[in-house]
Amino acid sequence: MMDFLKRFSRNRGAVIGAVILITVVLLAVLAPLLYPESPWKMVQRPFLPPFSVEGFPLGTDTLGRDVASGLVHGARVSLIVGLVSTLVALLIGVPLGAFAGFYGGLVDDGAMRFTEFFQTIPNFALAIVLVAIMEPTLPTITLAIAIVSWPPVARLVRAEVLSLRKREFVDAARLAGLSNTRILFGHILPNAMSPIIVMASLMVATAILLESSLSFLGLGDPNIMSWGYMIGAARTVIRSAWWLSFIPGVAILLTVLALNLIGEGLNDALNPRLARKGR
Amino acid sequence: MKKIFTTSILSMGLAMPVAAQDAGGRLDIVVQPEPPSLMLGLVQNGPTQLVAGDIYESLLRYDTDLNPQPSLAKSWEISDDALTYTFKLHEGVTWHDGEPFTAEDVVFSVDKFLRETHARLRVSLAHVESVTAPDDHTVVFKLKNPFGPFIGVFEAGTMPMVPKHIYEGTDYANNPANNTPIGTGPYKFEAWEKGSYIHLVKNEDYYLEGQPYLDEIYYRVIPDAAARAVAFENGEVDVLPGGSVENWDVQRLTQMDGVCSTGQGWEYFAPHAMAWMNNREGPTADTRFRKAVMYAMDREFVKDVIWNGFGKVATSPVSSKTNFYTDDTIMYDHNPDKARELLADMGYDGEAVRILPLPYGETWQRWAEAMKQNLSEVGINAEVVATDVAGWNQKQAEWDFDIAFTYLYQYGDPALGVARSYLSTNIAKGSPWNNVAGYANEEVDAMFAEAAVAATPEARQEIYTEIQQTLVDDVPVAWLLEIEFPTIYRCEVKDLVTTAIGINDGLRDAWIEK
Amino acid sequence: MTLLSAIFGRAAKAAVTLLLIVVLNFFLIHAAPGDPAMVMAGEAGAADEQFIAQLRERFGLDQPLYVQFWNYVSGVVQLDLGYSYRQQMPVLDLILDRLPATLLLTLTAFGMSLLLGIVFGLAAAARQGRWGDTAITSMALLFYATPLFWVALMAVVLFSVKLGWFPAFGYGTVGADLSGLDLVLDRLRHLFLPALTLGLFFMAVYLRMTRSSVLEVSQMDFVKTARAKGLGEGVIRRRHILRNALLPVVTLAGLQAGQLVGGAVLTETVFAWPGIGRLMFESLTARDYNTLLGVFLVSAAMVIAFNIITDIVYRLIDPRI
Amino acid sequence: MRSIRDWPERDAEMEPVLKICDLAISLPPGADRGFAVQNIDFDLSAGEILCVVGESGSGKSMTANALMGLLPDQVEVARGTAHFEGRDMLALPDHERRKLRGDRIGMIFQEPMTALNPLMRIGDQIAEVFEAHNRHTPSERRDKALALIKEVGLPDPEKIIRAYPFQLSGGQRQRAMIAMALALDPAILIADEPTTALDVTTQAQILELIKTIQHRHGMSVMFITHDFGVVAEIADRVIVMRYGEIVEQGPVAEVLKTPQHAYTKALLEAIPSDHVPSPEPVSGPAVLEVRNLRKTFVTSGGLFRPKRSVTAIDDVSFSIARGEVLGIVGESGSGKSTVGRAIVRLVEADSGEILLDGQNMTALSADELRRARRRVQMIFQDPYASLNPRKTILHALCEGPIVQGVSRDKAHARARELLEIVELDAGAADRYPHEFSGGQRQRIGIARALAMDPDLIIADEAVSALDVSIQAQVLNLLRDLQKRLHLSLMFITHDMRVAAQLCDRVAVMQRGKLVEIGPVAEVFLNPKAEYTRNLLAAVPGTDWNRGAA
Repeated sequence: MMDFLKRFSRNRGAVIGAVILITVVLLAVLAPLLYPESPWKMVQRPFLPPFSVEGFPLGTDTLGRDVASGLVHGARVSLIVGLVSTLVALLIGVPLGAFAGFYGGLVDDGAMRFTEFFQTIPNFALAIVLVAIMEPTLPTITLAIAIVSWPPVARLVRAEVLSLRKREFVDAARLAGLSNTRILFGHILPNAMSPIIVMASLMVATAILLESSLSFLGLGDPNIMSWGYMIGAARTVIRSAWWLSFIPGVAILLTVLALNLIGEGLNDALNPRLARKGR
Repeated sequence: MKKIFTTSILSMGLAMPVAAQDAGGRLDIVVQPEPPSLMLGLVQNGPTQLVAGDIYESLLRYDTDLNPQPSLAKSWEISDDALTYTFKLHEGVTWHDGEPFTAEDVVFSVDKFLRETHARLRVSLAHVESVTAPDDHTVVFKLKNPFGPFIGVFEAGTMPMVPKHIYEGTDYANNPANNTPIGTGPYKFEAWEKGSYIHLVKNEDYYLEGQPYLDEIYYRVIPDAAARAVAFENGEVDVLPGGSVENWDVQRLTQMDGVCSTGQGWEYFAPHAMAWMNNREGPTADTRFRKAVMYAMDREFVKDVIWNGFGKVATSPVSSKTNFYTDDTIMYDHNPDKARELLADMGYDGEAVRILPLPYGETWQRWAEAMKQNLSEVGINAEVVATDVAGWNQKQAEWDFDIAFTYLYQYGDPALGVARSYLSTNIAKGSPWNNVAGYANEEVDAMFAEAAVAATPEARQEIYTEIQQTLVDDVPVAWLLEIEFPTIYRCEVKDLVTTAIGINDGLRDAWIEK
Repeated sequence: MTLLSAIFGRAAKAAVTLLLIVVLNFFLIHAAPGDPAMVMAGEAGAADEQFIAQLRERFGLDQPLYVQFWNYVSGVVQLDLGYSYRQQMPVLDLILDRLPATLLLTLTAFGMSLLLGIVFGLAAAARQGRWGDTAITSMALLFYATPLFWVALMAVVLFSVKLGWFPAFGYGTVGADLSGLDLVLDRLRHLFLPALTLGLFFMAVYLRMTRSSVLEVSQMDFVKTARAKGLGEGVIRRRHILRNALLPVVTLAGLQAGQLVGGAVLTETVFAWPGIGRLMFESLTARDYNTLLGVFLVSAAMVIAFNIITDIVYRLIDPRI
Repeated sequence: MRSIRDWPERDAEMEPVLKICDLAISLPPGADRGFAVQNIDFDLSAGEILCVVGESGSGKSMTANALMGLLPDQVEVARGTAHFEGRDMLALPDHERRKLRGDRIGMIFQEPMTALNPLMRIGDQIAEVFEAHNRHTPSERRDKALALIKEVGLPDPEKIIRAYPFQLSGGQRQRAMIAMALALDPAILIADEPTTALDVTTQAQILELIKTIQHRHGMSVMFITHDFGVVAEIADRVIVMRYGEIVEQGPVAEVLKTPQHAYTKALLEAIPSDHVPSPEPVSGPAVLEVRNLRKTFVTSGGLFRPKRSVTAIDDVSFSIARGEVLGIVGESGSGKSTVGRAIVRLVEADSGEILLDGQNMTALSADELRRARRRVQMIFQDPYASLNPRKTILHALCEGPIVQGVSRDKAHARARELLEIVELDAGAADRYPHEFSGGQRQRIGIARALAMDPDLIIADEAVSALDVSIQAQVLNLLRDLQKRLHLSLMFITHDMRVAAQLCDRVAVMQRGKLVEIGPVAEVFLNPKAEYTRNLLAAVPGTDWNRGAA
């Protein structure tokens, strides 16, 4: 573990990413303390630019709501959507990829056809349709994002399992009389964890982007303040109040950037052999 | 009483600045969203009428005070018993394909075509006993009973004239000619680049000498509101019809040099924003709750911030622009304390209330958010339901809402545009345009029936005043705002809006100053 | 296993996939609340039950779902994608109308992102660890992390409104009646911002992939062999490293095709680009079932075509397959 | 094959082609030592073959790469000179060195599979050498390439020139590499373990080719290898390296016969000698009996790829007595490993019977098989892949027994005991595989097999991946254990000498068939099958070794 932290901290970008992400997480967690009032509350004149009025460092939006409050509360939504949808995508993709890679043959064929099928439908289009059908609420958006994000996981896990199952320690486990499930979950998957973790960190980032894109198209949960919503709502006033789309845009950018940097850091730290090549 | 109007008087009146209009030029107008079809006889939504209003015409137009004006009919007469309407048609009018336009076309359009396809007109046609064409240029409508609003239905969107020689005996909806609409209007259909623009060109054979003035019109499809604003700024488009940019941009754009705007051209429709409140079940079934909602809402804030000061807070089911409006009703001001009192009185238990916003852009979305915030500030547990156009219609038609935003046109007369929302006979699942709230009051039913057929305007006014007083006290729906959709255009465009229907009535009179 | 038979095989598989997509989407879409009659009634501003019933009958929505399904599928098998009652024309015509715009946009974005991604990726790899590398990879990361629509908005404000270099939207200057070179230039000017917006993200993806792939290939034995032959670094990079490094990039590009086509929905909406992405979103809101299904079918076919193209490219580069 | 003694004497006073003085190569900070090599002084004379021998990590390849200017990033020449044709190569600017590479000095590498660009035709890769040095016109280049392909003995040159590397066998690729290195008739050829990855018969051919070419062109060859057999076969002079330094150098006969340095002696002793013992035949009941085993691999390449089938096991029958060690030898692709894996049912045989103490293993259901698996265990080839990197050694040793129903405490106790048996510290139990060296891991692998208390152990190339000195230790351990615990062992190897050391009987396999089986002395000294004879003849350094024994 110490070793891992040391390798991780050797990557300057990863440390920056971690600092940003921790800040975002802190803001999200502390949102109710920092801004106990609802972010929807209309508190001041609309369209206040940042730093123009004491107490509203980021100004107010089209209805006079505090942008800073929205940003902080929005962080919670973005992070929750990112994390939960990634988790769900992993829950679909990992077992599917694992079984496909491990059992091969018809199982593999079936699973991969299924995966390809989902990869053939343009993912954003599918997400839009799913959200429209289920009606946009936080759970449905999260689910829709998960449904369009799992295929790469399945592919990755399958490839990892395919290469791992030929390793001799798997043969050894088999000779020890272990059952297939025990070999798969006890020996193979733990060894596939590091690429999965790296991919997951990137998927969280992608999910945040997807959520914001959906919100932008008006397919967000209207009861929940999210960054994508803030941009979408400010899009029509971009000419007169550019900062209203700029600020949440930067928030998304920084968070996604942080997750990517962390992903790279994890990659370096978890796969030291590749790291030497990559850096 | 006999009313006779002649072309000569009226065209003189209209062409007041006798200064010669400059002919020629091209106008680019935003149309949003892209119309599904240009066949006005089949589809009557806003975008369709915006474009097709140049192609199709009806017998009359209406000035901004809702007085009838000649269009295809050069004069008309209403018998003293108010049962016979006789129209004299212009002579020498031809369809865009060169066929002559005659009274037979009018009879076909009204009695055959529109009776089958036009839901809104069908309501008025129920009062019509017969439509006949004694000669090629005379049409006679005979009514079963006096029907005050009838003179108001001869507008292109309500009663468009369609060519008999093309549609008679065909399956109207699937007639291939629907893709190349043929009317009698000042502009002819030229091309439709789906997703991009609709191109109309001047009708050289138009029956009014020298008109129209413009050479061509491009209706531009630009799906994103911000992009539409940019397009106007860049000079790509010359006219932004009402509602085509978000309100926040309206102010900015109208402040630009050489940009003019007008709020006129909506008098006929008089869009009346309101929120259905489900009278059948949930907290909204309680009048006290509905009143609390009225007091909780800060409608002035909405007008000032969300609508940028455009419009007027609605005080009654009838728009102040429509005939028979009265301000002698209870006034609901923004009074959260009163709202809380009412809620306490009814013993509101915090049951969640679902607000269904109107899925027509950011303005409406913000409005729903503001309402939710207003309601929650007086202790109402409200949440906004996310939905799109289809879902919104479906939920209204299925009564699956507590509060639902909408806006309705008044069509110049309470009998056409108001009564439909409150008549208990008009409660039926399956349509978003009837008495969706489910308000049922026999007295009101009776009064509306009486008012529609009352002989004189004075008599009608009396009944309508009483209706308004009753309704405002019962608050079956929350009236929100008399919407004003300013039309924004470059100042060199003249006579863009000359009627109560605005640019939806066609650009017959518009010209560009050189 | 000639190229031709491989393509044929892919096409056969693709047909099955497409049929499945039709089936899935058919039921998905019909599960959405509301139907086209409802939407049109809503838009009409007035409608009684008779009107809505008429519409439903006209659209064939009064029939049981399985009948509708059967009608649709048997049509699709004969390449008849049905009729769009909303747009009043056959879906196939409607889509063919819009398809060129989408193809132009996605292919340009794809080509541009691939080209720039590879060029910058190579440049970064060549400067590995130095500031040039850091600058390029940071830029890539930035593009990678920025929401597409936000880039679009900012690009419009900057390039179109402030600088006035490029039109903010549209497919061409309307009514300008251009021809020849002028038409091409006009189209290109309109194409620039949307293609840039759509392409930036993918450029970042390909850049990162190219860079790491080049670095990996550079460690391979045959590169050492090439050096041992006395070849110059330029030749080694061009002839030995690049081609081998491109293989994973091509694979990735194929896998990303779905995302590219999906991204077109956003781009086309913001830039008023009259393609099928926008058509999809509009038909979804209008519940224009046939059109929506048609768009899904065609865009899935596009993804498959992209995959086949990348496959062919892969085969052209790699003799082993 | 000729013995070293027949090799013509050379003029020792000959002017060196290459003179290396005080070479030192520094490693990046954080490496396990500061210098890859240091204090390197040696000459390469004209027309001689100089072998540089050492185990992995001795710095022998690093030296060659430094000469070529092909050191990896961050690894640099710290000091020293290398005089070649009047100039110090190490001091030359990059572009001058580039001119030397491929022109005056050619080089070939160990892995023929990866040393050629997979996307380029062989002919182009050869012609590229001319292009790199601006020689000849394109059509001449092609002709020259053809001639070179002929010279290195590749069949059907017209076809080869258009072929891609994947269409060639390992030996053919190595020939193509040699053709490239020869293209401009260099003064020096550096060969970095060029035969290590090849089968023994192919190795013999390539060695022969290098000798012939060296003779014909009068080049100097610097030949890097870890195999003293190869040294004996090819070298004029030898340099022995350890830990980055030269420990001994001299004419081959001297070094092999009378090694001076202790390390050289140890290395030479560690080589399994060709002295074939004649162990007592082991009699008794058969623990394993294999009857008419067959296995054909069919690659279903998908819809449009033609099916290809490879017969891996072709009607193989044999038996192993309790307490006996049966060697299975053969080249790669002979099916020897498949036989091993088929017995433990990691591969399902198509037909035939595998009787373990009379019980037919092939007839077991999945469940029965899981329980029966205990009875046959394997020791694997790759010490780095055979242990799960995420599990402790204790876990590796106990998981099997626990699954088979042994109590946790008992299993743990037994594990510690076994670690002692394989001569590892008992504290090793709680550590992870990456903390151990290759040899130690192989011991753990043995302990793991023993933990299951099996009736038969199959060792599949169990020592092939190890350096020669480690190999000797592990082999000794295996032999000890076998004797002590009276183990039945099936020992699969490609290395005839290793087989000779350990086995009671030997079976020789070729292309899936068992060509010969018998007591070890009989098979090695009196081979009946022609294939066995070829195989034995191809073992490098046979003559020297036999002489030494």
